[in-house]
Amino acid sequence: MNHDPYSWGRPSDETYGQYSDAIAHAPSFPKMNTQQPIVTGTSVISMKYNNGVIIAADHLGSYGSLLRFTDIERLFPVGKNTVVGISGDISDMQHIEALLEELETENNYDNSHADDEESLQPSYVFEYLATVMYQRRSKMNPLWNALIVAGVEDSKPFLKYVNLLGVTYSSPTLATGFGAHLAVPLLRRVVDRESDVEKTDMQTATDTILQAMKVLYYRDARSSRKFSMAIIDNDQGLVFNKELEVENMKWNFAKDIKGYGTQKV
Amino acid sequence: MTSVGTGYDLSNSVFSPDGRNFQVEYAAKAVENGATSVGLLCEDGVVLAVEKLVASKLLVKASPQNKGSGANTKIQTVGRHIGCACSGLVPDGRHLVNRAREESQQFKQLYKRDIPPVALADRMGQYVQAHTLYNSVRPFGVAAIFGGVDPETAEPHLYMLEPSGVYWGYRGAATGKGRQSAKAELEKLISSRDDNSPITTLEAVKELARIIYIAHEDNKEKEFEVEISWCSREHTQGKHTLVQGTMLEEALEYAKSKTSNAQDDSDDSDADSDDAMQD
Amino acid sequence: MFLTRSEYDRGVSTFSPEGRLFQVEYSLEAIKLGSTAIGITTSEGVVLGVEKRATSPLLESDSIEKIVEIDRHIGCAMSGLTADARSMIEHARTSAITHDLYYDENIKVESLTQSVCDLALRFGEGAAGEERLMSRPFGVALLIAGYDADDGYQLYHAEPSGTFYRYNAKAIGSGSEGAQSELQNEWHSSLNMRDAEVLTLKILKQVMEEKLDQNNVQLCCITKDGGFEIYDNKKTGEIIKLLKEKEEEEKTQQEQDQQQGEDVEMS
Amino acid sequence: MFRNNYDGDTVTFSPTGRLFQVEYALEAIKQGSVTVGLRSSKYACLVALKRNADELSSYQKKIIKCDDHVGLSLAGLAPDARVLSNFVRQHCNYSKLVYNRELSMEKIGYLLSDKAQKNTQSYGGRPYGVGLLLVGYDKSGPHLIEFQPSGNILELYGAAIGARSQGSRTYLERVMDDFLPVEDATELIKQGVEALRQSLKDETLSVKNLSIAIVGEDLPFTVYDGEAVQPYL
Amino acid sequence: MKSCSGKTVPPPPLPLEHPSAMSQPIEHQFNPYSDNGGTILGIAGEDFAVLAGDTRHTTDYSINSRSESKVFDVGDGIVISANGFAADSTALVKRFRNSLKWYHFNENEKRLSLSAAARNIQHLLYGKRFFPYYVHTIIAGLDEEGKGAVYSFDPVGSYEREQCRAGGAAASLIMPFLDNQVNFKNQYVPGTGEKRPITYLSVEEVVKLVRDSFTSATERHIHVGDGLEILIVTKDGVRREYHELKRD
Amino acid sequence: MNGIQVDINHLKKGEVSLGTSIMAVTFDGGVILGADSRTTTGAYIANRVTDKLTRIDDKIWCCRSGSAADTQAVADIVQYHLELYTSQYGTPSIETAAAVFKTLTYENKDALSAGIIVAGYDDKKKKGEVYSIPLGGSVHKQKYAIAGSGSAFIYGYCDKNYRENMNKEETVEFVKHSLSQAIKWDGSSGGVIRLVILTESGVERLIFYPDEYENL
Repeated sequence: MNHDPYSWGRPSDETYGQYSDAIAHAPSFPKMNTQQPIVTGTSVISMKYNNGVIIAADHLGSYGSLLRFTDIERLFPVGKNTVVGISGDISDMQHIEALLEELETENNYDNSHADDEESLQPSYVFEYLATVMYQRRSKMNPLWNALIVAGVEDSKPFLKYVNLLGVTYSSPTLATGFGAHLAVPLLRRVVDRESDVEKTDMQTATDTILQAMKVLYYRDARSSRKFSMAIIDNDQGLVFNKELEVENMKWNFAKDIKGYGTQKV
Repeated sequence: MTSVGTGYDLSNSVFSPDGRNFQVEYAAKAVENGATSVGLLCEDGVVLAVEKLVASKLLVKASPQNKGSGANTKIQTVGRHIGCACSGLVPDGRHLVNRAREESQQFKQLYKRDIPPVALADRMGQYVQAHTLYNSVRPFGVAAIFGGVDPETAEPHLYMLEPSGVYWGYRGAATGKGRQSAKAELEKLISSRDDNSPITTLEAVKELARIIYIAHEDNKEKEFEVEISWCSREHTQGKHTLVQGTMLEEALEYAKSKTSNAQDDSDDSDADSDDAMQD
Repeated sequence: MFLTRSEYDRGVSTFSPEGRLFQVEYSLEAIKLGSTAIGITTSEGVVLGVEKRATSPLLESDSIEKIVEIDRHIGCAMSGLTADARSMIEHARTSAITHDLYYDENIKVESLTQSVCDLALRFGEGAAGEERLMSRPFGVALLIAGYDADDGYQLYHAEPSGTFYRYNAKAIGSGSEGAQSELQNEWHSSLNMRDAEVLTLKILKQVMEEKLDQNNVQLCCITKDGGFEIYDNKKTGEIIKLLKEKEEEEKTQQEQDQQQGEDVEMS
Repeated sequence: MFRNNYDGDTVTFSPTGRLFQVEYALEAIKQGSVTVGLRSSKYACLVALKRNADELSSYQKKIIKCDDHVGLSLAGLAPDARVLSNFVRQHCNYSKLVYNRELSMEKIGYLLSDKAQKNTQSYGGRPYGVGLLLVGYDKSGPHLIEFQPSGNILELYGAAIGARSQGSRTYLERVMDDFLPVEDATELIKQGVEALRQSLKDETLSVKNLSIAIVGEDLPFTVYDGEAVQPYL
Repeated sequence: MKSCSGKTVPPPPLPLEHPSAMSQPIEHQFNPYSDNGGTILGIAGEDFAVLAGDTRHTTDYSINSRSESKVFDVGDGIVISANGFAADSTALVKRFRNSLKWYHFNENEKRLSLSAAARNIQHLLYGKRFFPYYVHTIIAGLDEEGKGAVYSFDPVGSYEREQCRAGGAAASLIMPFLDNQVNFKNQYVPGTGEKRPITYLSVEEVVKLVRDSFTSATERHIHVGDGLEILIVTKDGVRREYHELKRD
Repeated sequence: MNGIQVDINHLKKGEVSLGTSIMAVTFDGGVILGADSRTTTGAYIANRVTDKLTRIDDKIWCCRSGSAADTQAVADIVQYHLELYTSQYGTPSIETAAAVFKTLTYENKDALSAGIIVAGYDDKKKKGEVYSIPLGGSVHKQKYAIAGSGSAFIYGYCDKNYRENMNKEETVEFVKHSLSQAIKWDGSSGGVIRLVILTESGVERLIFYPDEYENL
């Protein structure tokens, strides 16, 4: 209940939010916010396995069709058992990176258990990011990204997705952007149901992710050969490899392809 | 204090005819009655230590279960790399550090680097000084010693900020009830060293524990604990960290052995109501 | 005593050395100057009764409103600076209909009382951290009576300090001390509505300076089915008649007792 | 006539560096009825004596739930406790909504401390006139925190505040080693009730005036009132 | 959004003006909504109510997740689901849970009745009348007399108590089937031409209807499938059933 | 996130644009910034001897591309911030300068069209650093950076010819060659080639006229 008599008989702020007088002070031009991404990062792909999760993303920052920046890291470790993978606009990604850093700093404040019981967990990081993403979209000023939060919480793999609309979902395999179309079917061949996670070991999962990264490099025109892969394992903790490249590609069959139909020479 | 009771000491922001700002002096009194804090600038970092008076047997104390610290922590962190130890009104110290954290965050947002201790000292000095200018607020009843390693230059810095808003850089700083003996010890320690054998943080941890023990001697009847934290270039990668576990135990052992003649373990658990705000 | 008090009784936000807030305590005194109001709960309903002190024969006694409806299921009686009560009542009514608007149900009597008390607190920080609204506490107390499905018939006493207690029977105002001890003697859980009405008037009569009639008292009741209802003069008159009969009865009974030569202790 | 000039507001230090208004606020706690808190390695519990205005009135609520994992008991000005408990509720709620995280007891303590401190440094307000005992169970186990109007917070194994609470405190100190390892919730409550008894004067504990709350790992914060406290009398 | 005629039409797009000084108009369109598919269904029985939803979560032609629950037991014997734009759905359910929590604080742990919940949700929805939650909301539970109840809401808060209601992607496929099977529309007593009298269905019958509805919808709608979660509210509490649906 | 189209031309009518070729290159002992000198309004060359290399601090400079007005305003504000910084905390790092640029361009990305390269020589670290801040306001630390409309034509050339640890003379040649190619193929770039060399010893300016660079 609001005790200010002025507000009695009006719609309550709790339910309807504060009355906005913005319309009365509206400028003659509307304010415009991010309506398109500029420098962008492509897919992030990820999957669960029986003792953790794997997440991977390449190093490219595209500027339209120009492959402008080739050494961008898009996987960000938070705390000891969380990695956030970010695709979409790179300036917004850097903004999120700063938010995550603040989140970590603040978690250490007034927290004598910051290193163990009260350390940051993937679900905390995810809920925070999801809240930020949804709030920004609701202000019509989105952070133009799709994120995957991967980690291990209470010894169980954690994997969730949120995008610029604030839409969230969870699945044993997740990918953003192009990866949702190209990689997910490949990943689902190994892990389709939650019950498949139990049957999949780290090696199988790693192989599957590497395979998917290769296909993405074959088929995504905005992808790069270099990529990073992070494994968050319940026993080994975070294993972060930033120096990977797509390997063992098959191009040889190209020599047998001649013309586009009946041509033989 | 000649002008006490003449009315010029009743309000903040008022000068007495002899040009003093009494409320600030009174605030300093709160600091002088508070538990002792010390800080030492070392070759490779800084070390802070505080005396924690144990007002009651029922307080959750440092124990192996809570990793030698855990509950009722007094030394606080600003950003990742600066530590702050306060003497005086403990809640005021929290207010101060909360503000410092805001400054640190704001600095980092704009300049993309951790705030250097000198910049923090400057900004906090302004904030504390502003609390001596208005009669709608009171000055801070704390003195804060803070220090850390500037990540950009890798140099250690130590500052002490007082209720008036004045701050200076120190090689060794002490404030609170036992400041006199603590200062004397710090001076002895620093003058015993020269450039060829600079004091290291590892040594300082032990020495500060000892100094807290000595500073506590005027206040013997009260039970106490020592809390120590450090920022070391090598040992903590510049991060501000509480000294815990065996390292803390060793430091306390050292302190006790050096002051053994004056050690007594009598508990006195009655909280002193006059000191309710102090600790 | 008075001297030490006077130093700490100016501001609403100054503690005395014993940790008391005198301004708030003084506001409670204001109620003791007000006319008496009584509330009694029974298993069938709640009765509220007030003394209507007409300060002048020229005053239209009907216009003295010391019992008001808050919602169909809640009514309240007041004592003290009744002017202060107006904004509390408006607030209470707003709370009640707001709750109805947002939840399509009657507000609980306790919640309503809490809401009124939260307003009373606003000489300081609000319960949800809102800014301070007034520079002094209210000088009025309310007896809030009502019915809800969860807790049945209830009677609350809301003080200017922002605290409230639930009562089986409560008297406030100038005659409250005598009235309350009378209630403590007379109240029991098997009272019916008629008993409560008569008891209310009986006690009012004892503490009123004027002679009690249907013009200088007012009664109301809240029942589950009938809701809030103020008694008209006729109905009040009937109860007064009943009270008189009862008194007569008791008198004769007493006389008989005395005639029997037994010691009777007056209460 | 002695006249203390330094105790009229919260923005004036006395010549010895004291804040009298804050100290007076601490006195307000002693006006309230006693409440006791204690914790073992598994549970934390509150026990409180409720007061009533007179025979026909109900008893004043002493224990307030703030979230599934935390609650508090109060001694002093009840309306101030309402403000503070709502504050704790809001922050617990915010933490849950934004971080999907139960607010740790340590952070709750510091939040209260910071809120109370504000009231002691600027003109026009007053310190809160209430002391609180907060119990909760978070990821690092059970906790008991005492909050004072000065903004001081203490984490304790056992605490008692309110009228004549010294008796309870002395008792708790004496039996501390007994209740710390207690594994059974009922046992801990019994110790709490016994501690509370040490602070009683004329009152006798009954189902009407005793209020109990407990919280633990698999036990969300639960308040026992009325008949539910019968087993502990 | 329901219009007075009862037709469902989407909310108008938010107009964004462009400064005329621009050499050419630039598309400044950020569409804050998307459709995440899925369908939900609530049916009230005599002393029970069910609320069911599939677990497929989609964007366009992609299946984002095969196992995303969208029907929730929020306590007090209330189950809720908001189907449509998933972010709004999550936000609405979160706010309702929150509202429920504060109701318990403020009303002394009182149980929130289903009718009160419905009114509360109306205000949550209508509060965003000009930037609506793009969802079809259904809640189910028992009313004060212990009878099964289902309330359904349009995106801006218009609500109604009903015997049954389907929402989301396959609502138009399921609803006519329910009209026929729950409310016995177009059913006649054989030989007489009289309408078949309406009787309550048992839990078993209702669960069968629900499963049939979803298997059929899965066949005919690409945004429905994978899994079916049914929450059943009785006086004893809320029970959950899960059944596989086709994953193609 | 469907088709990505980058609109670098959302200029207002009549707005002066730095359709540009700019670059900055680190080398052994310092950093070199380079730019053409053409400013256009549509197809009209509003200024043919523009200086697009702007001083922010003694040894922190930037190359500006995009709207002339926007980039000048941003550069001025950054300069103000860094002056304030210097007076309080001493010389800022190049990263800090880049961060201030980023804050301004990121927070106002809808109002600004500015693609900036920040480059400087760090006297403490004894080396040069280059940060590229493209349109959206992201920051990218690079060994060398190219930007502006003309840069599109020299990505290949630069990638092939850049070497780490070049000396100053080699680097001047590299920049000169790169920009001459950009100017050759980009209609919005032209005029003279300006260079600023930041090293331990200070700031040095060089200028090359069409006659010199066209026939390299």
